Amino acid sequence: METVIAVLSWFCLVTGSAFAIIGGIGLLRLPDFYTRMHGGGITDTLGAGLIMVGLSLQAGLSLITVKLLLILVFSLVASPTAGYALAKSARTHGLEPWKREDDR
Amino acid sequence: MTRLTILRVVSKWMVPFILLFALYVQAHGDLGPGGGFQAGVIFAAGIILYSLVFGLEAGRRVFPPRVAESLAALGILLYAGTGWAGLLVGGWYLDFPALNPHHPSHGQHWGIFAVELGVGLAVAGVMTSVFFAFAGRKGAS
Amino acid sequence: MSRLPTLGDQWVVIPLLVLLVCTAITIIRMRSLMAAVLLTGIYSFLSASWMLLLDAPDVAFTEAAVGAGLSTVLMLATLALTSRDAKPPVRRPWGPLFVVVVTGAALVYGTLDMPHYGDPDAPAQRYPSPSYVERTAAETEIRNVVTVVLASYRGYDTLGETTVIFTAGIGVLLLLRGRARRMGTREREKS
Amino acid sequence: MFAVTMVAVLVTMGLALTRAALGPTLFDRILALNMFGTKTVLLIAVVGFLTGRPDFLDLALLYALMNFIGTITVLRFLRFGHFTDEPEPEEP
Repeated sequence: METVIAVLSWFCLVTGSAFAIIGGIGLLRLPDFYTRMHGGGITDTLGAGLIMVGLSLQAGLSLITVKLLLILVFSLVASPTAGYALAKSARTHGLEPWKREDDR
Repeated sequence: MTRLTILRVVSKWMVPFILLFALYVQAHGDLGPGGGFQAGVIFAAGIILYSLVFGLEAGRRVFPPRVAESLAALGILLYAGTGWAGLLVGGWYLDFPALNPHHPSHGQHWGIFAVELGVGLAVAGVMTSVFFAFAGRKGAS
Repeated sequence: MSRLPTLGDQWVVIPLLVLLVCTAITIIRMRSLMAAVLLTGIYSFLSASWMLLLDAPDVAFTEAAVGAGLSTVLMLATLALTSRDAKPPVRRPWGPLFVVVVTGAALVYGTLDMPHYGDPDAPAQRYPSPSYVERTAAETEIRNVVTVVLASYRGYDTLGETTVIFTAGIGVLLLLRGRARRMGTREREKS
Repeated sequence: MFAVTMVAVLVTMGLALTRAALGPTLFDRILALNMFGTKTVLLIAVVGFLTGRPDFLDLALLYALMNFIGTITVLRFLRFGHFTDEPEPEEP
């Protein structure tokens, strides 16, 4: 049982880290603001979520797990909300999405 | 006041938790990191979030500037008054162990709690009233 | 708690400090004040994590609450009253740069004599810290030594600090309100 | 294993910082700031877990909170240019 949990948590940590880096690369390399939001979204939800789950699996049932899950729930609510507000206000500011015809 | 509905709903849910977290930091200062100053700042941040999302007028209704300023003064008075309490029971100024002669460590605890509460009230009051004073103004442009 | 810091968990500090320096240079080169405020937020996050790694969670707590949250709000509120862009410097500031570099070099030279990080024989570790730790354990039931030192052993100091915050707040309020009222009367006189 | 996670988080922080420095629009910078904040929360969580001090997790929670508030503040400021209660500008 312990091995299973250890392997599972390592898997979560490694995939979470991979998602974080992939999101970071996306944030840097994608062509315009709206596409870059995908990168940010990946790190904020999948990356952070998997790392938090991995950590709480390691911690077992304790105060640490409760706090970790609290942070996880909070960031799962807050990040998409901030992203939504960001995209919406960029749109109302007149920032046009990138199209294939634009060369960048 | 913002028109973004999702933001309004999420903030409505989040502000109570931020204020609760401020109280947790206030009360938990003797066990973990944090204390009056941090709690006051977090409380003010909660009020600021509320006023940013629902409008400055709504924020002023929830936490009137007059109340904020009174809280700031009350906090200082609470701090200084705790010091006077030490004098009244025959110790020095800010002498917390003297507050409970039979159990000095309890006196120490009460004193620290009161003092931290005073700091928290003062900081929360000052920060919110400074925010309201700044935010209520508009540049010349 | 009683673990001595080792190189093993201190390596994180180095990339953090590198990022911190990069952020500072970027802020200096930024002409848009809005972007500078945003980068100040990043700077604050970085320095708070650095303080945390140096085992000062109370300071990191304050930095996170004030630097990342409130000061962004207040700086933006100030930005609303001024222009959005910094004016380009009139002339190259070689003189001030020279002074800053010399002062920095002198300070770095001064740190060479300082005890190493985590050195148990450092003067700060010998006196008065151990007495505070021992007294906290003996005289109170409170576990956070920082709270006890701030609120009890150095209670006068904290009373002064709180009064300073209060006074500064009153000063800001008087300045802002007083000016608004004066401008209000002037407008009324005009009309 | 934790070292891998920490390195990944630090690398992502560096990437986000680069994006914040490059811009080009303010929205890119805000996005980078938001992401940077989340990465700080992760870094604190991992460090706090490593050192076995759950106190650090309070800090991580505070960072998440302040990150959200900061982002909302900046957005609101961008929309209006000030914090007073004026009617919102019309949608273009």
